[in-house]
Amino acid sequence: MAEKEYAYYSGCSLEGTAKEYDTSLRLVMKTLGVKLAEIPDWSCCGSTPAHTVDHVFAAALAARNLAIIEKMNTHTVTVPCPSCLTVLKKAHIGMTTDESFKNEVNALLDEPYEGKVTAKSSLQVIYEDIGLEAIADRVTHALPDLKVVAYYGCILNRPPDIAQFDDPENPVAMDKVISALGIEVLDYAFKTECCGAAFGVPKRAMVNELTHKILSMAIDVGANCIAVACPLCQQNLDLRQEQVNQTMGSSFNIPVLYFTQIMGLAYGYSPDDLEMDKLVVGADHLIRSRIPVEEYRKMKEAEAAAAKKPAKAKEMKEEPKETAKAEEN
Amino acid sequence: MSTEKVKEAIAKILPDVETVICYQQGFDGLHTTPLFIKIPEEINGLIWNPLCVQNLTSYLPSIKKKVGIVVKGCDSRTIVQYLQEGLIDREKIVIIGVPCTGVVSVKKVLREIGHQPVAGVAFDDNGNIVVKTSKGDRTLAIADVCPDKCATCQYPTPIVYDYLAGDPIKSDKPKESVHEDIRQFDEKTLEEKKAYWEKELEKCIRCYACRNACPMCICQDSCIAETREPHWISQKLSLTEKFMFHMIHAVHLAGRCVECGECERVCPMDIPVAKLKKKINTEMKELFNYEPGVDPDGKPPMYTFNVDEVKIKEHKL
Amino acid sequence: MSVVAGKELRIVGFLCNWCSYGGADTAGVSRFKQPTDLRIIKVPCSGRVDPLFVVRALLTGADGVLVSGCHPRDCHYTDGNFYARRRLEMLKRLLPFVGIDERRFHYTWVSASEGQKWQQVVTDFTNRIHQLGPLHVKKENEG
Amino acid sequence: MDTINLSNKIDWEFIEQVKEESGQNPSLCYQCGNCTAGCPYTNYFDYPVSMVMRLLQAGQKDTILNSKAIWLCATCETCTTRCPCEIDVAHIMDTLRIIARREGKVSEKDIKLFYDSFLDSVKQFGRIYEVGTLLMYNLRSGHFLADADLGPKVLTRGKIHFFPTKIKGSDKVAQIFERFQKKAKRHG
Amino acid sequence: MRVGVFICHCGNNIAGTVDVARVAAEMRKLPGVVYATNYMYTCSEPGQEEIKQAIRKEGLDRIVVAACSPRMHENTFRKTIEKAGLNRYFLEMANIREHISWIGEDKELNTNKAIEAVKMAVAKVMNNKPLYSSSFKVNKRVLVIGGGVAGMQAALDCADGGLDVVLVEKSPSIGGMMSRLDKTFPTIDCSICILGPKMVDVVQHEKIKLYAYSEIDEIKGYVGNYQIKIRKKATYVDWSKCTGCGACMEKCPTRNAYDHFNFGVATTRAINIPFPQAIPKKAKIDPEFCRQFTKGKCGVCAKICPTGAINYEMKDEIVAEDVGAIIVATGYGLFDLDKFPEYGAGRYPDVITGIQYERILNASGPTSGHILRPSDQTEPKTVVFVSCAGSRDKSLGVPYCSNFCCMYIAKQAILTKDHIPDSQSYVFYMDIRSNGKGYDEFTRRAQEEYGAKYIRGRVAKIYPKGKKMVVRGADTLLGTQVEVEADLVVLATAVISAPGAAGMAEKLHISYDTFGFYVESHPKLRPVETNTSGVYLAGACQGPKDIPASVGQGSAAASKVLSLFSKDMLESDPAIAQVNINACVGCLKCVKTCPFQAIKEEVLRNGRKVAKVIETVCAGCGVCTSTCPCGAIQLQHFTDNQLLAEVNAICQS
Repeated sequence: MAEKEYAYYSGCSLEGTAKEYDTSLRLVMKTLGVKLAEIPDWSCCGSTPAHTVDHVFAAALAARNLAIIEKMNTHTVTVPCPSCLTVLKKAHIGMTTDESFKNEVNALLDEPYEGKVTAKSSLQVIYEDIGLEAIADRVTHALPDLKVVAYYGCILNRPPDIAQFDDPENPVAMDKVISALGIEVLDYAFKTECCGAAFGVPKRAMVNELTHKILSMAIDVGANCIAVACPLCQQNLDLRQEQVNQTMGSSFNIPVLYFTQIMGLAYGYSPDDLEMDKLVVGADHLIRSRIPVEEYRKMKEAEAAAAKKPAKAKEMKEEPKETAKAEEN
Repeated sequence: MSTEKVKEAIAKILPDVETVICYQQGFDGLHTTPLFIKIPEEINGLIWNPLCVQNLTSYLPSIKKKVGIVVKGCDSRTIVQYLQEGLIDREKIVIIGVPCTGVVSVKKVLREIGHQPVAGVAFDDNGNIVVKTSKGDRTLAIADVCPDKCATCQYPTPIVYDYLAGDPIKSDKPKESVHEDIRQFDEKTLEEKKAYWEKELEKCIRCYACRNACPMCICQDSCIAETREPHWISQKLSLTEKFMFHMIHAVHLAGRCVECGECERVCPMDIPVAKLKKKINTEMKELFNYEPGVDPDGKPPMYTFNVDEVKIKEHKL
Repeated sequence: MSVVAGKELRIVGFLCNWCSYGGADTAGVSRFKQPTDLRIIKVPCSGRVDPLFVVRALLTGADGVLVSGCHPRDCHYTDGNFYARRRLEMLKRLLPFVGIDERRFHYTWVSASEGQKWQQVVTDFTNRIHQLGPLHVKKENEG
Repeated sequence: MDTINLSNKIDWEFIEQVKEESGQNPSLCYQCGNCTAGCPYTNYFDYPVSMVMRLLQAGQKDTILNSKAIWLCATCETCTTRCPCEIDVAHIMDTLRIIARREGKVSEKDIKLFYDSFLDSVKQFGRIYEVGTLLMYNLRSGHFLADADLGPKVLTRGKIHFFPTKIKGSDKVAQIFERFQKKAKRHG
Repeated sequence: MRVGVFICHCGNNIAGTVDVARVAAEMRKLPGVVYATNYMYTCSEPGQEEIKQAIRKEGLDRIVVAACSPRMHENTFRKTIEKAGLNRYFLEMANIREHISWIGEDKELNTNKAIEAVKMAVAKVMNNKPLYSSSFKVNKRVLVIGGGVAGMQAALDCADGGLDVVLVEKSPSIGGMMSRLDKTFPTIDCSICILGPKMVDVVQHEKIKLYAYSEIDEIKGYVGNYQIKIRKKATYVDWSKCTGCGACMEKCPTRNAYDHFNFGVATTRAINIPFPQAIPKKAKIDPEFCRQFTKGKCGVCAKICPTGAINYEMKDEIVAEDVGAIIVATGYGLFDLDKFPEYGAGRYPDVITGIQYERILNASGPTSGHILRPSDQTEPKTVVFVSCAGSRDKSLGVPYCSNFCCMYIAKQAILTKDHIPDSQSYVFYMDIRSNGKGYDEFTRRAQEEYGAKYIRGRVAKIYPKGKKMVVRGADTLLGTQVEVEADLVVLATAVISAPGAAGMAEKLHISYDTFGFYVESHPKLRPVETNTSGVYLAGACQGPKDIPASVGQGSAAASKVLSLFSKDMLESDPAIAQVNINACVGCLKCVKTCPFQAIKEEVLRNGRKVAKVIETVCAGCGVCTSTCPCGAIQLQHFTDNQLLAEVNAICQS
């Protein structure tokens, strides 16, 4: 298979608080045969704060990076952070659909952006470009204890006109990716509820409440692990869990993993490789059940064989019963 | 040379047909003119050489009886197109096809020899035409004095025939070359193109020779260029009316022009009238993958449609 | 003079009776404001529009020509607009070859209920023609 | 509540301004309330989103620009995604913040300060330097211990660098700031 | 030639933005125009009188009326000039209202445009020729497509009026949506109790020939003479033998077949009679579920059937019917739950649609009229109704109001309280639309007497929490977010056009709007006519409509057909193609392109081939005229010369 290549815009968070997202993503991409090309001297996309200043200014901070990517070999950039992704895509769409906006933005830049870059979230690349089959092919380990809910956060799929990926109300890409690893994924109604991370610092009471809602819904459906694709969500749900417990009187202790960390576990990387130690709420108890797929299969077969005989007898008994019942009616 | 083979073929079919249409020597060695053979004795009048340029098939739609006809590859396209349009009955035509390596443009030769009277013409074995005039012999490579259509000819062997006088020849011209001139012309700016046509069409004297020579101009006396019912154009000799006439000719030939080049051959004013039709042909090829006169079972694209047109995209404002 | 100098250009519209003429009526009934340049000729079907009408108009004084019919598949006469689509597309591709900007000729589909779309089509096409300016195919040689 | 005299208290210019800058037409809103219904922050807003839209339709400039709601919006795009009238509501909120900032009306000082600290870091280093941003924010806001409880957790796990990464082109990024400020000044 | 021009003010409609006097004055300058005037209301009785007077006094032989759209009044003025002795085709209209005065604001530009428009009309009328209709026989049978309440009403009225009716219904029973409803608003009448007798009338009427479980395959012809091909879909049960005893259904071992009649609230057998009152009461096999088809063996029903009616080899059958008019009553469709991902997109069993709830309420429904929620068959105590689930939602492509949801929600809230007295209903709404007789009182009763809580706002999200469904919405009047923990949620899903509506319109050559609803001839004055003569509309195929409106339209369409058939002969439109045999060169390209096969080859006595138009078949599209290279075939009233005259009038002035 020819190696796929993408420009890689990690974003500021992945250099700091979300280092483990960066590390695990790089490992997973390597396993899947994807080359991530570094973007020379990239800068911050401007994120939400820039958008409170001016539309053109905000687009310019993002477009500086797009202009750099445009000069690279590949014109497709993959972005793990949904916030960066939205900002880059908004700038791109604004500049490619409105000529005067483009000119205004380019006036603030040293190198103009011409509009040739396609930005995709890392989840989208894994789900669409690589595909579930290839994802499943590389699994080496089973994680039988994991019961995951996939939490996408508010802006990975929104607004649909910008995201152009998956369903904005009930996205399924992450669910399917994790399912493809052979891991149990539970239906979860709060996949896209906002956790409030953007206000983590200045409005902590508010954020704690929102986070509480999301965590309790996960517990309600029986999950023991939350998978995320956003550094801000992860930080919020994981780091603030204790803060939430204190302010809201709850007792959550549910690990919040990047979906790439979960993939890494299924691909046989060690917890250290995946920097699992950076989690505030540890996941060691879940990882302990990890077992090579081959062994797991044998184990299951043995279990099934043991259960088979009585089950079959039951089946045989039931069938005539049903016909009899049908005739009664 | 295939002359003998053509004669043989004519002799063979003559009992079965009323007339065989072919070529004979014209008023000088450079010109040929149609020959209608009804009895075997007339076969000797036939000539066959690269000066047999006319597209004789134009006679076919108006002839009721069974006839034989001698055609080159290019001429055969007209027959195919007639068949597609139901204008002739295949049963009533016996086709003697002659593979052709290219004909001679009399206009080009005359230009080369400075329009002197021609005393005689000969062809050598190296693909040259030797023109004798009072000022001596002039040897010209046929490839240099052929009509433009021969330079990109894709069908040196007739597409339909009952008898083939000679061995089939395959075209050695690349397919893309056929519409290269159109592509190149299209690259000019709108202003250049407009100026070009204004200059060219201004020359038109509305003699209708192009129309009369065109095998696909089937309207004959009913041509709307000369009626008042309907009154599409006036008889005024203005550029607008000249332009209109040529647009009518082009639009009426849309998806039908077999590129025989007769219109240009006969134009006394040297107007590149075939170009407009060829342009439409390029588009027909692109839009409907249709080429007039090559497939007897084809359907002229303007008289049919697809519910979903793959190549026609809705135009945005 | 047929156009108000400096304000209008000459735009001829061929509208099929069943869909687009009705659409223009709907736009009118709804009072959807439109530029005034367009002059409408009613035809029963877009399939009635001989491409030569368009040529004639462009050669004799129109700066733009608009043809509008029923949406494909919705033709009142079943197939008329299918023929129109082929003929008009052919013309659209021929025009630039003779030096006439193909943007001066537009064909589209507007149904009787699409008053708003009609307003948009007229407004956009008129703006386009104004951007292109007047077309003169050697008027000085007339006469 | 005061009676609003609609004859002279509708700020038509403001409506036009928002329309122009956001590219959205507030008249499309028919007040179904779907934005409010889905907004995760409604509980903290002084005016729910649908009310902000209504105030905008009524041209109540001061009320809007002084509201907390426009600063508490996190641009989570839920409203935009669900609006049946296809209004990009989040973008309108964005625009209202921009106008408020321009007019020096900031009802949520902390949020603005946080944003400013963030942007300062971008201007200085080209990227976000998380410790610096937090410290700067704490200094400016006077909340010296904001999220201090989280500090040890973060630090012990090596999640934050103590030193900023400064990119080579940080001056180029700073230039974007400067050009923008110049342009903003020119346009008053 | 003496042309008279009449410019209408249309009150202020035209005169407000067009200087009509100036238009008239300009017209007087035109060669050929001998008379031009302007008048307040040209279409009025005195206005028409003035035209007639002028024709007589001034000896006018061609008339141009500049007024509203010819689609409005062309016929009026044609009759006017005919009364004054002129051929009706010597009239041209210039549309200076819809196309000019109503859409342009600048009076000077409008006036100039009007002058031009009238000039064009004058140029055309001078090229007009007298045309004469011929008459043809009418086949006085009518086809009604769709056996819902509107179609049934139309069929009964036509049949009672003495016409032979062919009624085609695509599902196995007539009755349509109404047969699924429990009660009707605002009277709370039992729906099937009032519809049932009508259904029986239909099947027993000697003038009505019913094709149930059949679809229209092909429609050819024109008003007075349509040829219809009807596809009788294979039921795998010989209906001539089936007595409707239901033995097969009882014994059928497949119990999980999708129940179309109950909208999937319950399942049914692979062989089934859709509901007890079905008409015809005959069984049919659903091969998607039947084991004989899916597994190749079973045969239980064939063994059990006392009359040996089962035939697994049955194939679709095509039958031909000739009729003179068609009434289209194909009804509507409903949005599926999958349109609402934020409401679970069908993942949550206790979020259902209004029509499904209707089946749950119904005594002959799957729960025998006990309200039990689908997930666990328990009685819901809190029921939330969400109106406008898709309606008035541009983002879902349904910007229009679905017309009757407000009313049936009120009804369902009332019925819920009736069934479960200790229940509480909540209704999320944007506006309450209840503008029929007794309707508003009804929605008030739901609130005042039955205690339904009406909450003004949309619902943003529905999600499960334990056994409850949490409905999160807004109360815009309170200005807050609100949540209801519900046992059952009912979505009033949007009314959309019937599946296949567009395809049917194409077969009928009628137009439909962006949403697939059929377009009437005139929104005010010709509400059941279409632009294709002989085709009429009834019921919700034209737009969302409640029962009384549908029934009313059914009757209206029937009366249109009865009046059409009151004459034995119809007049043909003479604006058809005509061949000038002197100019025709016999290339017969027109034969190839004619959409109606209305042109054939004719051999003249001298042996020359020419084209010949079959007058009764030609529909007047003019495709032939633009195909003919020599202009020999001309569509009358839209000839090359007539259209060229218009082009020249604009381009060469």
